[in-house]
Amino acid sequence: MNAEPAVSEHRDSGAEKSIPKVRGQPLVKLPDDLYIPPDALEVFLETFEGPLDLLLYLIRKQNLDILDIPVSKITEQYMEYIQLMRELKLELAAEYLLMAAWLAEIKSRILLPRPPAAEEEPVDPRMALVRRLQEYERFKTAAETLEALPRVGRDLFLAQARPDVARSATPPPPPALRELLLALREALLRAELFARHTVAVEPLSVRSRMSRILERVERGPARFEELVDPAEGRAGVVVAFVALLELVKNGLLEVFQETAFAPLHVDRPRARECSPMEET
Amino acid sequence: MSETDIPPRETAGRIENVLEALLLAADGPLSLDQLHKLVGEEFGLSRRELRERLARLAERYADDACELKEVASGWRIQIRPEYSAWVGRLWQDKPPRYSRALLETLALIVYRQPITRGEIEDVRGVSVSTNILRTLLDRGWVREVGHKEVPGRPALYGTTPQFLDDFNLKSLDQLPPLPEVKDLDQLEAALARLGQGAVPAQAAQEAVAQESAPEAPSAAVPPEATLH
Amino acid sequence: MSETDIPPRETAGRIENVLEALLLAADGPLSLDQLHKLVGEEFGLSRRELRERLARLAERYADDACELKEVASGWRIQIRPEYSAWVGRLWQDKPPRYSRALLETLALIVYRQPITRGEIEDVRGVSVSTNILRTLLDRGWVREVGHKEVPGRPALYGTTPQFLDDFNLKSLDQLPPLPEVKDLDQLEAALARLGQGAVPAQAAQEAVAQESAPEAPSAAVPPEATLH
Repeated sequence: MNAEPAVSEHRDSGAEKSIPKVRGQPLVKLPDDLYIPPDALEVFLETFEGPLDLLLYLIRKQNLDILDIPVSKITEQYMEYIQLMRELKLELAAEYLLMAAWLAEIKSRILLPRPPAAEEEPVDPRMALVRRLQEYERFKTAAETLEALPRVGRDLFLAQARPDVARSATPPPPPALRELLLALREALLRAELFARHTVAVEPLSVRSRMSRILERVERGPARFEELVDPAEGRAGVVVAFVALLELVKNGLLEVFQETAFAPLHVDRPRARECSPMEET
Repeated sequence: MSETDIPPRETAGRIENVLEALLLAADGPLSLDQLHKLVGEEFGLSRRELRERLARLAERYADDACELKEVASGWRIQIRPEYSAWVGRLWQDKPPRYSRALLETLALIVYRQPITRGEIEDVRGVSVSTNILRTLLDRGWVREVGHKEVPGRPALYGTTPQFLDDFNLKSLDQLPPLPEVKDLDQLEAALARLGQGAVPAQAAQEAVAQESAPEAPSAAVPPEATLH
Repeated sequence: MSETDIPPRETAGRIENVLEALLLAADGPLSLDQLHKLVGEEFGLSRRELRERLARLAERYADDACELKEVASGWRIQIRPEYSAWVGRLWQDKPPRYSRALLETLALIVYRQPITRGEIEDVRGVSVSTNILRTLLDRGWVREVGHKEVPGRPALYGTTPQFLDDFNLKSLDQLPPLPEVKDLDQLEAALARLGQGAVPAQAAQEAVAQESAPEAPSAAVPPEATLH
């Protein structure tokens, strides 16, 4: 439970202002039961699947049964979290605020003496909260059960074989390019690839040349000249060169030279424990 | 060469081999119907006899790395789980991991189908991101099964046979039931503690009545519907 | 099925089962090197001993619909030729269509080659079925161009000249760059430039299909593939 670094980091980062404050008091210590990865406060909100999840956590944290929620106490703790998040200017989903409002309402209704005339509304306001928490918890558990089930592709693999030559099966005609590109479009839009990669100007010939070079090198080291054919003209040489650089950058190839002015060789990189380049 | 001119006597083991060949070559499970269409007539087998052949084929796999398994959309041959770790080595890349948000959403669709996005959000207490639903739809685990006749006609979601296949299940009944809610007595006792005795039993009963409807996941979805 | 004279009985059968599991789950043939890397050390097997195991596994298939065969790039388990006619029936009924999953996988290989299966899965957000890669490899559109030097040495895939032929392209450069793919109008314009507007170049495709029929190990896409 070492939450100190997160806070001191803020202190280091400059002005007094950046020290989080809760109810006007500078926050020097995070709430005791607040588990936050030391240097990643932002992760906090992602740790919880919403206000119900956070509430469940607070309740479990004190070994309480949902049915025994001490609403006032839980509400206070919940508010502390919310306040903290706001002070740290973390983006807070509206649902958390909504829950805060609801908790406050429940709390006030419990604390306020019930007017004798209000016969119509005798239901304990906590009941609705308890029910929602219970309901949510059931599905939280069910989700864990699903995750634990063996799953094809992760824990289960299909056995598959095909004939060497399927004589009777005529292959279907290739799909139209249009179909292919529309499929790509979907995949890319889904992955928001455009946002993350700047591949706009990369000519595709570089990509296919990368494949060809790799294939050649897979058979053994190659001399640099082998991979760059002057007959292809200036553009061809540039493409080959860019492809080589890209492969080296991605850790797929290594270029080496025995001695100065010796011919350049290109080979597969020596296997390493772990590639420094995971990114494509 | 040709299957047809082999006398019926010798075909016994052969039928199972044909079934094996079909199952191994297919991309996914083959239903009894499909298998019957493919080989039933040729070998003069009824559906019931075909089932027996499949059982015999399954026995043949007793000592093998594979097993013949029936899942929602039919039969398939799969690697036995005890060899999965070895097979996993073939691909260094880890299979996609799903977020808790996605799994909770899936659980709600599984156990409460048909269900709208809004209803999922009500239970989870947070909004369901479009990406989660899209992933579930893309993965083929979930699909729209209709629209709720309320203003806005929100889509209703249900699970697919593909979901069952991928989770190695034949039907939704094989899933464990949802965890129970506390029963009436407990709830009343709790209410008494909570409400300083001010809570009428009626409210408690209502609460319980709503929760205690039988809640095995319901297979509301005919398998054919996935073929579009 | 049963082996006679293998010293440590249980391990012996187990090794062969592990080999069987790997071969049945792999996308393509596995070389002796790959197999040795996958299981050699664990079981303390030399390459030569591994070869013996493979021979023994091959014997086990004597009466099966499959056979263990050594081809140029390694070992694979394949359906025996005498059953291929049956397998062909799987794909006869419905005119096979390429599934979206297959098309997306192919498109990603085209644009992001050399790319690993895992990287494809990262973009698609779902796992790539073994058979999709097999179909692409069988169809001759895609091939292994190397291995990524990270643990597990996953295969890197790239496109082939056959892909260009079949899609009526002279070079990949003719394809629109990614930003144009994203914009539907620009995509249409690019397709029009290529003479691949709304109507596919049917004649060219048929010619290619016929040409490649005799020797291409042509596995059609079974109808199930369209479900994904």
